[in-house]
Amino acid sequence: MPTINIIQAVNDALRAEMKRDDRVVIMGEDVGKFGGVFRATQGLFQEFGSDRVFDTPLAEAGIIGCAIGMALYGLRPVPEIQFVDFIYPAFDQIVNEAAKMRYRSGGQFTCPMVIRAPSGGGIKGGLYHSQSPETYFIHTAGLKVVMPSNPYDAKGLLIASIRDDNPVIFLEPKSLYRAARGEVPEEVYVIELGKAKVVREGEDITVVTYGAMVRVALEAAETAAEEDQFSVEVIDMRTLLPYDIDTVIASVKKTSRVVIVHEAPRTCGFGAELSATISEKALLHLQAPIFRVTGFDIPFPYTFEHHYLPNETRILKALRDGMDF
Amino acid sequence: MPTINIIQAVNDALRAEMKRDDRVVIMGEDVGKFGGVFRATQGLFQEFGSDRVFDTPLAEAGIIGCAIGMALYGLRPVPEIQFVDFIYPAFDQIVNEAAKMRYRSGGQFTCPMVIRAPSGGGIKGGLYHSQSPETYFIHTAGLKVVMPSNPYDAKGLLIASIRDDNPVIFLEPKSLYRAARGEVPEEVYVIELGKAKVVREGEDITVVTYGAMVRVALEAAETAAEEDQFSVEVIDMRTLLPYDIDTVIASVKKTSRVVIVHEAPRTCGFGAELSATISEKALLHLQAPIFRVTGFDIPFPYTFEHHYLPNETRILKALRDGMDF
Amino acid sequence: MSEGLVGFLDPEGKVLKGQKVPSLNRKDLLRLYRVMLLNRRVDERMITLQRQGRIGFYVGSMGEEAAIIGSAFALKPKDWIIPCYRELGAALLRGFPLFDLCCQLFGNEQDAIKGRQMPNHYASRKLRFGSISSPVGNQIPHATGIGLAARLTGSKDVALVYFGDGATSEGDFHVALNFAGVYKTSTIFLCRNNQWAISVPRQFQTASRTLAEKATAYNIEGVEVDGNDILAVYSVTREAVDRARRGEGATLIEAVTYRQGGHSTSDDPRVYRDEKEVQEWLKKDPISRFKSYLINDGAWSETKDASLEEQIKDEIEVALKKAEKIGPPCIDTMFEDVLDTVPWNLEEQREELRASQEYESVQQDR
Amino acid sequence: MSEGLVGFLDPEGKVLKGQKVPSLNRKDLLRLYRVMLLNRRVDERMITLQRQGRIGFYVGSMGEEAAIIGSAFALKPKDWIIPCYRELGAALLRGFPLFDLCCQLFGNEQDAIKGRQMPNHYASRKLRFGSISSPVGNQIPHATGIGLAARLTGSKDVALVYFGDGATSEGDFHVALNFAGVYKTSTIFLCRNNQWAISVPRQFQTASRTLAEKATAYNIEGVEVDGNDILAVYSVTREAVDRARRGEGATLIEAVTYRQGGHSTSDDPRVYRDEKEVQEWLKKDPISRFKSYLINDGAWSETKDASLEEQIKDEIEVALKKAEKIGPPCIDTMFEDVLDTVPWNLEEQREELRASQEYESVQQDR
Ligand SMILES: Cc1ncc(C[n+]2csc(CCOP(=O)(O)OP(=O)(O)O)c2C)c(N)n1
Ligand SMILES: Cc1ncc(C[n+]2csc(CCOP(=O)(O)OP(=O)(O)O)c2C)c(N)n1
Ligand SMILES: [Mg+2]
Ligand SMILES: [Mg+2]
Repeated sequence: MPTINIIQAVNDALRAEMKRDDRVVIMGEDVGKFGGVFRATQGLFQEFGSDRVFDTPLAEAGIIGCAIGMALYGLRPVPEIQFVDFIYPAFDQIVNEAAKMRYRSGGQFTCPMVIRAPSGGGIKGGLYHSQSPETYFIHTAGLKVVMPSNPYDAKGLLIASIRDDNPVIFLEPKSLYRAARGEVPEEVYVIELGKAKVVREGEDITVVTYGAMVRVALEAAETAAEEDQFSVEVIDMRTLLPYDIDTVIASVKKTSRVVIVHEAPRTCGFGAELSATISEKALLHLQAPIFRVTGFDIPFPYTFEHHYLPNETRILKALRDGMDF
Repeated sequence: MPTINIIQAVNDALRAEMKRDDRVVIMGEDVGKFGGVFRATQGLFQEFGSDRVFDTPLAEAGIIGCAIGMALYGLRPVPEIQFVDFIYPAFDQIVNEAAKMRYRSGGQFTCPMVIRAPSGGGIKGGLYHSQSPETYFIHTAGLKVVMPSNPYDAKGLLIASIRDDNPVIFLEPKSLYRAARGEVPEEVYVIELGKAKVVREGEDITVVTYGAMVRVALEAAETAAEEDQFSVEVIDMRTLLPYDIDTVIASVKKTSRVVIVHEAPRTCGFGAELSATISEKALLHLQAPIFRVTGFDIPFPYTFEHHYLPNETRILKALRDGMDF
Repeated sequence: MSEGLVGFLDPEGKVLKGQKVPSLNRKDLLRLYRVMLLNRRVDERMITLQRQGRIGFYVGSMGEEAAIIGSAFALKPKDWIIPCYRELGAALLRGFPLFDLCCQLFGNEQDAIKGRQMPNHYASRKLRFGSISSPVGNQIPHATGIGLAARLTGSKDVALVYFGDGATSEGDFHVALNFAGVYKTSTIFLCRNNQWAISVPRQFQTASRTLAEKATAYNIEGVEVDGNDILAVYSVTREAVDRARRGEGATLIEAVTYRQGGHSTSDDPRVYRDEKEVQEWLKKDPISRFKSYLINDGAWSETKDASLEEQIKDEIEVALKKAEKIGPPCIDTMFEDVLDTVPWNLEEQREELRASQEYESVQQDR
Repeated sequence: MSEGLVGFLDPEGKVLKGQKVPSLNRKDLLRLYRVMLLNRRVDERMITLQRQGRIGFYVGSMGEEAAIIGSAFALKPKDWIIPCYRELGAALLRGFPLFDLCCQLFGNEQDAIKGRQMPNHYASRKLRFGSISSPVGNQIPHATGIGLAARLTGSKDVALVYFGDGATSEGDFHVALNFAGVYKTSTIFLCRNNQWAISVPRQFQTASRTLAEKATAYNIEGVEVDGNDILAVYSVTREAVDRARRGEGATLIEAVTYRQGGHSTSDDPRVYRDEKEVQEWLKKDPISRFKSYLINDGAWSETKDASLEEQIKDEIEVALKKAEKIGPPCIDTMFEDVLDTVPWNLEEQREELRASQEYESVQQDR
């Protein structure tokens, strides 16, 4: 099995699905000849031609608005938003149109499409190349929201997203694009949406996280095992909407302690939902308050990006606080 | 003291601030000669002229984008978005520009403005005239978010918002526009932002809510008092960001049981944040799980609007479940 | 960009000097007339119904029937229509049943969209008539996307999208036309310039001399047509459709017309607009103009008209009566179609609602 | 809409037949030249710095100096500049200190924006030079708002906003120009058409013949100017400013120019564009052209030029050296300026961060 990174896994998945299904069409700023600013679509224009992979004018509302029309017509567009920080001009198209099309038409019209966008911090991008806006989409009924943490999942989840009949926001942790490497089968495979994965089994406390924070959580878990001799279970949510409540609750019932970790700002972040729901469903199993280790409620800063992002120390501290409670 | 409704209170506040401060300018679709589709700006065009109150072309991004420029220049724009459901074309201007202007310029530039918008259901408006999107703004650092539940608060909060130096999203519960009436002083007064109000004192269980749900919660509280002989404290949050944690926690410590009520969809709604934060700060005081009574995670439906909206029964049931736990 | 307003008929329905009307056979002419009249009578009836409190809301298209029906008539059934909210005429022309309309207005159990939207927000996949939504202008890029998808897949289908003068101000208008220009999509942008966006008159919407000339900015065709002259509207749309099918790209058509009524049943235009203006435009009414043309032409008569009126009235009453009897959809449907399958959170919430309803009835029985 | 491209100088800096250059005194001419050269040398230096890993990112404006500096020169100091991210020249012309620039590039403690943004995203309230942000085009409506506010308050201030050819595709471009047309705001829309939006060439950005002609859609003035001819850019902008001050409304200026370098230091244009095209445009370089003009005119010489080069080099090194020594801002500043005061949640989070840092150092001491 070749060892590849997330960008290559994304590229792989796109190529595979374009081969399998000629309704799949890629569009976005600089995705054509250039292959995308992160090179996720590299070689696809050359392989599939300008009717399947094409550059768009610089207008996110146009990209998503057109993609909706294309999906209505029967295509399977996979638009790229160059950075998720620039998705807001298309926000109306996503939340008022794509997300509500099936419902409002009584199921007559649907918008299957995958909106791919690099997300999150860690590349010294400051306010506008680092945002983690998943809450905006998780709060929007009618969407699915997916975020892989490694190349294997990236490929399987992206293929599943393209085959899914709903509009999917596919967030790619850009700090891991080249940093996360792993073995990925050359064959096509699917990772079912809506299923979390226990990426580290543990008995004493559960970390619920996703995206780039999975690695950081795993490191903290290792340290805790070595230095403190307690055992941390780490759950990678993978799909954020609809999310896998069963896996989370099963783990909480086992460990009875929870730390939630994400890059996005805290207030009304996905951690809030997880915390509230865990309390609703498993309050009597909890032996400690649920801790949230998250980005702060500020715009994403440039110089202090590594103070903004949850790091091993902050997670470890929460784990120990949770254990000591 | 005259008895007026929320529309009149809003109109009152706007007039008072326009008289006091000639930097205050009103703009929006149909707000001029017509006085707004809900008549909130009625008479202001006639009184202050077209340089202070004017209709805009039909483009929310233009309304907010221009208002930002006007605020940078030194005016105090109070743009109206006709229904908050139509705010999304301006989403980028709000979250990427207005909310981040102060931070990203190191405090050099600011965007004081109040974006007024009718919000919520109850008028048979279906998917696009009923939304409660406050989460999108509560999750956005750099904004304040305000929502009154009665005419007295509407006037005082709106005046405070106009005088505030930050961009404020001022959500008006449209189902109460004419339905909620109350005594309102003719004089100018201010209700400090960031302060919740205990609108009903109680000992046994706390309801945290805001906007149109305050009334419904109060009715449920009365019923509980009569039929079940337990005493419900009801908190009207009034400001949703930054919200008044002290009032909430003080009440929870007293009652040790909590029900959160809002119209907005549940997943990542403001209730999730309240629930998570209450658990973090007062877990050991809680005698029951925190219950959320909210709109469902679906687009706002037309025929079943009254099944979608939290009603007295659903709140009462949660109160009793909370008490019985 | 074509120059000047295209028009064939004068307000009395006489062919203007030097103009040649498109050659349509009598059957088609009468079909057009019938749909126009039906559209008008449905609008009037439903506005009354709203006043009686039997439906919650209604948006009529009085005065704009020629712009709507004439343009839709230029399409083939396989072509797509992406509507705004005033294009009942286009739906009726395609065969959207009055009964289905009424069910939608009541939001009842037979409503194809399951009572989910406000009145006038119907949809018909079968008729390739898009799903109406309320946000102004955000449907326009969808038609660009459809026109693009057609081109990419080698089909000859075109998309016709409707919107008002107000919608030209939205960013979505701009991006839609710009993409259409770049990709030469098979899209017809039909702007019903009815002079008003609720209370805002056309001249405060944009400073441009005409709306059609905005086409220049995208290097697509722009045409200004007398929107109260159904033959002229049909003719320019037909040309645009033919151009699109030949792969020559998109067209912006400005149909100059007038919103005779209020914006919707929630609106009272007397507050903001001059009754004299309305009276002037009533003289140019598209239906009476076309009727005169047909009578002048020998294709129609007052007697026939009277019996058509009767027929239409009956049709409407039959549909209404049948629809009004039908109850609401099953409450469970409220949780369906959010996604293709019902996720766990909605299953739970459906149970929660059921439980609260049972609870309510138990409470009431106490 | 004016017809044709305005230009005074040929690529060798000779005045074109039949053209009259604007009468500027020598001091102004040399000031313009100085700022252009400074701009170019700063860009080159900072790109090297980025390659050395001493700053994280840089966006240069090589080739576009005439478009940027010529237009800014048409303003009074009280007028507003709303920048995109390539207008260092306009900031320098206004007196933005090199030291301040360097502090921003390092995001250090003396950075006026407290290390919060990527390099090149400075702001100066004092200079009425707006806060740079990254999203393309969303600054354009701000300039409409400023131009409108000026009009509403009876001031003669104008706003000049910069953006690229790519930005004309965004909805915000459309709404900004449309509002400007309706309200006749005192706004100059300066489009640097540098032929590329990252890898997307101008002709795939929009099908319109020129970008200037998009002005028609809003009934504002539209002018196309040789963006590599600083005197022509100054002249058309000056006319636009005068028109605005007379209350005659907004102007769209398309400055036709070229992005000689990569989009930014993150980009490698060789992957997508033809080196021949670059070479053609290098012949039209705005700085060497203006230098030739000045030398022809007797206002400048190679000797003076050499000493100016030295001066500039020193200036840059001094500023750089001083700035590079300064440490990062105080971490607490991270939580300031979100709102006018620090709310409770940020106070808690500040404490949380402090606690975790203490925790970390305790851990390390263990
Ligand atoms: C994005 C958005 N903003 C505002 C509204 C409220 N609104 C509904 S219709 C309308 C006027 C539309 O005018 P126009 O486009 O000319 O269409 P017409 O109603 O005249 O057919 C407005 C402002 C809306 N529905 N959507
Ligand atoms: C809304 C938005 N979309 C995408 C981007 C990514 N991006 C940054 S610059 C750029 C190209 C801009 O081209 P143009 O407007 O011509 O300006 P230029 O860089 O050529 O000066 C793109 C696509 C962005 N910053 N903002
Ligand atoms: Mg109109
Ligand atoms: Mg460019």
